Amino acid sequence: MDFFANHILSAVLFTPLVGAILLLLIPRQLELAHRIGGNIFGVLGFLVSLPLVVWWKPGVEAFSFQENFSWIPSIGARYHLGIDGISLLLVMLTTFLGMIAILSSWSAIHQRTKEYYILLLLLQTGMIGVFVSLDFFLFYVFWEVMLVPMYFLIGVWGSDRRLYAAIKFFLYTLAGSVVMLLAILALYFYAPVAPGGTRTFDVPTLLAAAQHFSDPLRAWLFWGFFFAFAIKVPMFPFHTWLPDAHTEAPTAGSVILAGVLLKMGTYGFIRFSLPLLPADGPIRSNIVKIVIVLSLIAIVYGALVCLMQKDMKRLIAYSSVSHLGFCTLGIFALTPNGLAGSVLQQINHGISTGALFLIVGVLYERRHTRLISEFGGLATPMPNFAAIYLIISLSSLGMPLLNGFIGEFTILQGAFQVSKAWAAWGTVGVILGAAYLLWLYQRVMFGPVTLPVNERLPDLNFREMATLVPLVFMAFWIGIYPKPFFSLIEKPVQRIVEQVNPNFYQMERAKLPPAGFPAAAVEAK
Amino acid sequence: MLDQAIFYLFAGIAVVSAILTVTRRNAVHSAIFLITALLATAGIFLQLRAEFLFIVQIILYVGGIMVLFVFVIMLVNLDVAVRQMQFARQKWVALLISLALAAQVGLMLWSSRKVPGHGVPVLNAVPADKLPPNTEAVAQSLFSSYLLPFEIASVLLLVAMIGAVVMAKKRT
Amino acid sequence: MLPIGHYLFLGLALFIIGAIGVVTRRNVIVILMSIELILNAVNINLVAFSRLYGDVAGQVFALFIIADAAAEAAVGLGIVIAFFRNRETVLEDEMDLLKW
Amino acid sequence: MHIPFLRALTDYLQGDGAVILPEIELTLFGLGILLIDFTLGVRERYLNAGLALAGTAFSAYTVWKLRLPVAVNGSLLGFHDSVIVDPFFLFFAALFLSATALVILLSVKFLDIEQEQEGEYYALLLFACVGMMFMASGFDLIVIFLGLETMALSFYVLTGFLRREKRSNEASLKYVLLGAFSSGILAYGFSLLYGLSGSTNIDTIGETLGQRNAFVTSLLHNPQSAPPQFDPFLLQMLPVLAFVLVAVGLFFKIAAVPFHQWAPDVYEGAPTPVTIFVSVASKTASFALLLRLFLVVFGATHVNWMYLVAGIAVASLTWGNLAALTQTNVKRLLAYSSISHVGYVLLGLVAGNKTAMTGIGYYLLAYIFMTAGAFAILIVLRQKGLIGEELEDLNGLYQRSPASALLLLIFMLSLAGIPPTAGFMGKYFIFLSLIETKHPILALFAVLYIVPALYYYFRIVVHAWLKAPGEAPRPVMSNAQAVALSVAAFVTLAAGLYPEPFTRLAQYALGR
Amino acid sequence: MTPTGYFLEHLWLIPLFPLVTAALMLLLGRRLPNGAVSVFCVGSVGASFAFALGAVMQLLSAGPENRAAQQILFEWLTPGPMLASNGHLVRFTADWGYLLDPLSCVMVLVVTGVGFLIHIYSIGYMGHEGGYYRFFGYMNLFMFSMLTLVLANNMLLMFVGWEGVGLCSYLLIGFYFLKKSASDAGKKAFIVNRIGDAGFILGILLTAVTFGTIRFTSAGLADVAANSGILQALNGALSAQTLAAGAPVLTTIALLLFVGATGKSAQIPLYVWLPDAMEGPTPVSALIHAATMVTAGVYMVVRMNAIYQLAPLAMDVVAVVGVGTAIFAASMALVQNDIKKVLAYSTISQLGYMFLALGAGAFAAGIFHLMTHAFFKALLFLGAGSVIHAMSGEQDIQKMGGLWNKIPVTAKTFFVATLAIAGIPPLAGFFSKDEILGRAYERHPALWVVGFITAGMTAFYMFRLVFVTFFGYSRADDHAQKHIHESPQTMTIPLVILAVLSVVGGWIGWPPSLGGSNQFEKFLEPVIFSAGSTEAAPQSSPREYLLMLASIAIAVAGIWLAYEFYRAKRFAPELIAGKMRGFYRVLFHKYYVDEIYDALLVNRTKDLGTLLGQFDAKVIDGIGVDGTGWLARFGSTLSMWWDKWIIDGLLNFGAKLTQLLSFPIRFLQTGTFSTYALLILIGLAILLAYYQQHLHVVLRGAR
Repeated sequence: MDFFANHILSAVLFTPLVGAILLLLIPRQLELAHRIGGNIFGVLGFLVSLPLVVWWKPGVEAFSFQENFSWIPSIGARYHLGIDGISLLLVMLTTFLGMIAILSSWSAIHQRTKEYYILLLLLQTGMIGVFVSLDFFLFYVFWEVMLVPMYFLIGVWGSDRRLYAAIKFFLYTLAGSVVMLLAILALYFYAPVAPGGTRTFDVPTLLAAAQHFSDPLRAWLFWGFFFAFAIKVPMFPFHTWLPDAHTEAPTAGSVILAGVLLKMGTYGFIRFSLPLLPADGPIRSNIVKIVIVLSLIAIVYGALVCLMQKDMKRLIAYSSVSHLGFCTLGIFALTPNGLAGSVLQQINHGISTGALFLIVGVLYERRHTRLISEFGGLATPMPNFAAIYLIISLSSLGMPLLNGFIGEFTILQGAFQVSKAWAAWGTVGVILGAAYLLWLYQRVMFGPVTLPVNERLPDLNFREMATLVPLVFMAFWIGIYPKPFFSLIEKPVQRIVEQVNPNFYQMERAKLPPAGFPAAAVEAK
Repeated sequence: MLDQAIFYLFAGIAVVSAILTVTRRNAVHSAIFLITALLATAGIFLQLRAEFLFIVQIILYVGGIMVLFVFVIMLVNLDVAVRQMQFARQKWVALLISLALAAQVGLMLWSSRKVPGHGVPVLNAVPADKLPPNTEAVAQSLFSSYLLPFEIASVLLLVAMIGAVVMAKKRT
Repeated sequence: MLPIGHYLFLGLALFIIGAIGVVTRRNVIVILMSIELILNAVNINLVAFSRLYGDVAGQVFALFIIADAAAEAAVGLGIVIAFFRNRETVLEDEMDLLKW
Repeated sequence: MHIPFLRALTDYLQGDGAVILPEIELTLFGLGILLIDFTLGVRERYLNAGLALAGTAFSAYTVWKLRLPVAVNGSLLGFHDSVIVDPFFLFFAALFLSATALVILLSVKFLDIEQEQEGEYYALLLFACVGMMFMASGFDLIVIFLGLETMALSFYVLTGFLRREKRSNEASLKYVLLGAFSSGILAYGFSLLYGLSGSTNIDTIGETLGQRNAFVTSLLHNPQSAPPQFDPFLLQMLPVLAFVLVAVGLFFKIAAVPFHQWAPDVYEGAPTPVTIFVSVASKTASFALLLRLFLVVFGATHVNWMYLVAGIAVASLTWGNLAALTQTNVKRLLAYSSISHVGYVLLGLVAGNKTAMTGIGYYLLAYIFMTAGAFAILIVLRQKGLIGEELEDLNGLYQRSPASALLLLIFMLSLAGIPPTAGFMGKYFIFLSLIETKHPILALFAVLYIVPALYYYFRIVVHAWLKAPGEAPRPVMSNAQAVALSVAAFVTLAAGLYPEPFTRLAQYALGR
Repeated sequence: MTPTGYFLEHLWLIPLFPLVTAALMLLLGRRLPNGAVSVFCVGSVGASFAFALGAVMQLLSAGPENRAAQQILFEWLTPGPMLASNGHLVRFTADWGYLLDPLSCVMVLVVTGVGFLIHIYSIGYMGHEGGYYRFFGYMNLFMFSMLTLVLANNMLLMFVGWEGVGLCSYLLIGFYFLKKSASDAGKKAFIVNRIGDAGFILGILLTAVTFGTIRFTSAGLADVAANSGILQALNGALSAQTLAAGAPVLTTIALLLFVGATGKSAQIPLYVWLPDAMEGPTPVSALIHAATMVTAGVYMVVRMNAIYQLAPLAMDVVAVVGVGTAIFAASMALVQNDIKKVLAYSTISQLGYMFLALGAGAFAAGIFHLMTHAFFKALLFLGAGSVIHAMSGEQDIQKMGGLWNKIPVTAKTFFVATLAIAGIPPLAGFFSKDEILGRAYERHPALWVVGFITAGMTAFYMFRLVFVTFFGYSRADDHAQKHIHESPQTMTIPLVILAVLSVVGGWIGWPPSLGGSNQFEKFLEPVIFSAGSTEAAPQSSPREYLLMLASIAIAVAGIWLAYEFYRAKRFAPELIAGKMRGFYRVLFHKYYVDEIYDALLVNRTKDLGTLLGQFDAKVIDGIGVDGTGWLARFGSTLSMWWDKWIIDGLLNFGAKLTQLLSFPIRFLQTGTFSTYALLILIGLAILLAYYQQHLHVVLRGAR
């Protein structure tokens, strides 16, 4: 038990891997065994990650549950794990969505079941690894490893243009990450070495060292990392792999893709890119301007493109572009609210969009098409489905008391403190979000049943409920009582802002008036 | 003086017959001219006081290799080959490029003649009478400092032998 | 001996002629002969230098190069024969099975 | 013992013989194979393979023992300094031996299928290995040249070993003609080197060239120090000529653009085990030689020829990667990919610092095993009546034989340089060295070429994993093949997951 | 001392009741019998009405100066420190708390009271509809949101209610979701509102950074200093001279919030959704689109009146927009034939009145009119519903007529409501409208003129409605004729109660000039910010009487005109319509505003979407991705056919050259081997040349 407590992160990281290896040993004929085994390990992965929350204490040091073992001493790469509030949330999201994704594919997958579950579990390990590793080398390894199972998930179990989509996804991401590799190496090389000491890939050390780099160098490093993350997020000009990948991927694949993979980009921005920003000055302000403008374009652009989509999955994919635009906007506002909102919005997006993909998956399993025109009036045959779908749409379009609103509002607040115009553009996205999501909902659910095929569609069965209801629950929780989440990420966010944007805290460092000011105002009345 | 005469004589023969070697349509003629060129080279060796090599050149090349060539030429039916075109269709470009290369290298050698000793460390050769008796010297170094190459050469020749046998062996 | 330049030029001439043979002839046997010419050029260089330095290392090298020439010729001709058996030709541009 | 012969023998083996003992053993085993081959019936021919394996094993053991004296006194010289045994040699010898062993293991069944189960084949393998070892250990131009030729000749023959195969004949004929031509060029360069230094010992040559270079630089700084006819530029003429000739000869052997064009044809035409041997062993040996010469002989002028090599490297990367994109024959595709790998290693040579050397060592090590593995899959595919070299032949390999499909995936990932595989680590060191030596643009080139590379490697993967199987038979893996494959896969993965020992090894060999 | 008491401490129960029943309905309502559904839902609303009453009573027990009860349940949104515009760092919090002060008293009573009546009415009206449980579930959800809106103690929570009511209106408009027009209308309503909401959010954000808090006031809190409100912060800023009246930031806030108000309260330019919203069931129109939701904007502006009063410019905008909307909508109402459409436009116009009042600084009057309007407009809608019910679903008044005796209760109550809205004393409408007009005059006579004309138009179209619907001979087809019947009691009783309210409801605001003491205004006094200069100027009473008479006169005139047209038929309206056909058509097509919006905004947006989608497919993918792929493939083909194209090209060139030099050349295909060999030579040459040149540069330092 004590051992478990000391190696909790490794346990979380490798549980799915163990599962994959065990499934490897089961002969492929026993499809049911694979299904059950896969689900067991999906749930197990989540359960194992629960202690992280239970034992979590906002520690004084930046990262908790650290594990640090020697791996490749000759180049200074170590097996160094650790999480702060942000990564904790993302890890939980990963295990949670992973469990749901695995459950969701019970009846969707009929061929190569064995490999399917193995790959899902491998993917799980890869993604968790990205979020927990505190060693650049380890991080990069996980970052790349995770591509392969995703490639196969799309390529084997995807729909018609899967090969194109899969390789597009792979090449796009790879192109970004190899540049990141260079940036990592440069960081590794330019970081000063203690006399007699060896070079290291340790993330905190290197990022601390980066603070003393010259501005141009930091700018170069920033751009080096930027492409990898921007492609992953994806930001505006690099987003075109996303619709294809989403559209072709199997449901679970899309859920993971939208729910977790995209977050790697934003996570990378928060964890690595921000500390590399040059010190306050023209270079930095230019960089921030560029990124922000890209985010705003993404917000409006993605929303607008959604309006013309004929394919549900494609529409949702583009909506992800818009939502992730919010996340990046919040990140590069460099204010506590923006960052906190962005982190929360990542979780929200994982929940809402994941659920949306599940919903499309439900329809796809019944009709084997994703064309909006193929549906219509489904509210009559499938009332429960209609209800859940409505709630999810609302959460995605930022209805108060649902998760989306909290994130968007906080982000807008964070951006507003820097520039009113940014927030104003953001609200355009909010408006359009309502437009395309409700329009989609209306076209799919409302009106008379247009096609005879749709008249007899069965409503959600128990398993599908089991996949969707937890997400709905989470949506309401975050929407109504987000305080625990905020308190979780407050410390790390503050740490980051203090590091990146120190003069934010310059003003009134000493006292934080509770709310409203000046305190004198009260007796002035 | 005599040296020069000998050198230019043999050099001229060598070059001319080399040219003829690569230009004759008939492979047999090429072989003949190759032999001539090799013999001329042997003459150059002699002029360079390398008697042993002179002998080896004549015996091994002229006696051995060329016989092999002629033998093979006879083996592959010749008359067909002669009637076919003898030069690749790119010959002019090839010629152009080769000559360009020749000019390039030649220029390098020519320009480096300004440097004392033509760019080679020693300025002028050891006088001929100071030279050790050639064959002994060769034997000396061959079996002392170049013993290992000698051993490797045996392996090399063995490989060549096996190879020739494997390749030329009638198919089983 | 004459200034080393003479020998260098002679070697160069033979080398280039051999090269020309290699790149212009179609008959692989003649191509092999041209290669012999190239090796011969090398020998001239070596012997000239060895004369210049007054040590026999160059001559020994030349000796081994002759041996190598012999070996190459043997193997090469053997391969030519094998090729000829299969293809009834000795023209290099009829080696056209393997191409882009 | 009082038998003088034995006394002599033991003396010899304590003295000079010690440094060439591995080669001696291999040669003896080769001769042994040739001897017993006649006595063996057609059914027992596989014993040759056993014998050859034993030979490599003995030789490997000797190499392993040799590390002790090397550890004691840096390096061992023998035969009047014409051969050296140092970590460099030990490392490469180990590589050659393991490559040879892999090839032997993979050859047995293949030759049975081809009905060419001959003793000479294995003998030639061993002799080729001997040649390579002399290339790595030779410290004298003559030794090096002879070693090179021994290897080359064996390869010419091995390439044409399937005498009934038209493509095999053709490949070997092209190979022998071009090879002879290139070694002619190399020999010409060697002759100039000899002329420049009056010695065939590469150490001496290196010193002389170094002095000349120093003299030239001193001339540059104070031109008055020497009579005017000592023009620094003209002084470098012959060295330049020598360098370029030698370089071209070696670039040809490692198949760097634009001297690469024999490689695809030979790879495609040669029997697949020999393809492995050519692409893996001969390339590594040529690299060993290239490193030795460039660092020892031309080390002084590194700054001068650095960019020349860089140009060759970028050309190889570009051409290799682009040409591979549209190949349909797997062997040919891998040939072009191997050309691009040459580009990466040469980039390491451009950087030329400690990291780069480690990287080159690591890269070659990884390259041997992953390439061997990739080709080995094709050998496994080779069945009676199925060549199995086209991409279509791989279709549905996953359904036909999941294990080999998985291995194929691993090798492809490693070749493309995706962690955690050996290929990535090799690239890692190269990139790092480029950054350390301030060549960011080159580094960017090198890194971005991973993307097209992944594309064509995954064309293979797509055929093996995502395409429906035709009526092709299920490939059956012989034990020897299984052993070879698992060794290759193990190294590929181990060197990616736990690179520490391999890194140390590479550093031990080159990183100094 | 702050008022206390059970009800005040359990304010949160008021919205909770409907929420619980709503959840119940939506989760397992399908399994419940209609009876149970109605008991639960109507009961819950009744309960919250009762609690609201109790709470108000306990509040009234306190003295006027500290009539405010506020309780914070928990901190809802705490995103951490926020950088306020004055350079302070504040720990921004939006708490989940309820505030009951005179203003919210009025609202909560109106909402729960009218809502309760409408719920009762719905039992009868929706009795035969499918999805009964769904309807009541949505209605209760709406009640919850509306109560959250009016009881919220901070802007963000108010926004929650704000969005909630929007959502419910979306669901309820689209209640007959099988009708495309219905779901379209719902969508339209939601999205148009969303545009307003964008402004609202920005307003909230600006308020937050300006004042560091979004709590309305700290009044009624235990620890006032700890968590102050906008009011306190504003005062502090004023006293600290960091803010002055008319400061641009205040104007911006006011205008942004007003954008939100125009959306929710259907003012120009965002009113277009309301007429379409009539697709919903009539009780919905009564509750949401007449009595409660659409007045949210008014309520919000009054809530923030402190800021508005310090932003005169914004006040002007509000007034102008209000009065403009009033007359605009009224003019459209003149010619409508759909009974509910007429009421819808009249609603818009009345809302315009309210905003006119607010703009004129008469916040109390605005709220007063809001309340009375809630009474009679709800009554009108319910009456209309009853008519439609009687006419078995017919909504076109041209197909009605002569209903006066057939459905007496409906007709009479409807008539009362009509009188009230027309502003005939002493009915409720008179007092509120008259006060508004009076204050408008003080603000600017022009405002008064427009409002005055609008009053006349109102009287006209309302009576037109009455006459055409209830009098004359019936124009309905006989199938409908047979079914005409008075509605059940569940529907008529609310009508009667509302009728009574429409009569007496206005008396609490009996103006001093008529011997009354405007209790209502006094009651609202505490919540109206008094720092501003807008002191109610002592008005010379003769002018007040004049204005009063004038408004009565115009109302009567309107009624008379309507009588002449539609009852006595002395002139045929067709003639008028014929005389100014163009104008008539414009009116009839509601000024083509919808069409214009579609043409200018909606379709263009969709086109943009299509365009950008194309951009993705063609440009980014086309050039960016596939382009590079193509390049790579091209490059590979290039190098693949290097032999053929480059070498051979070279050869051919050489051949041509030599041909020109008249050398006979025979064309044969290239020899691969010699090509390779030649390439080696070329490479050799190139390397030599390069290296030589390089050294030349290095050693001769030249070129």
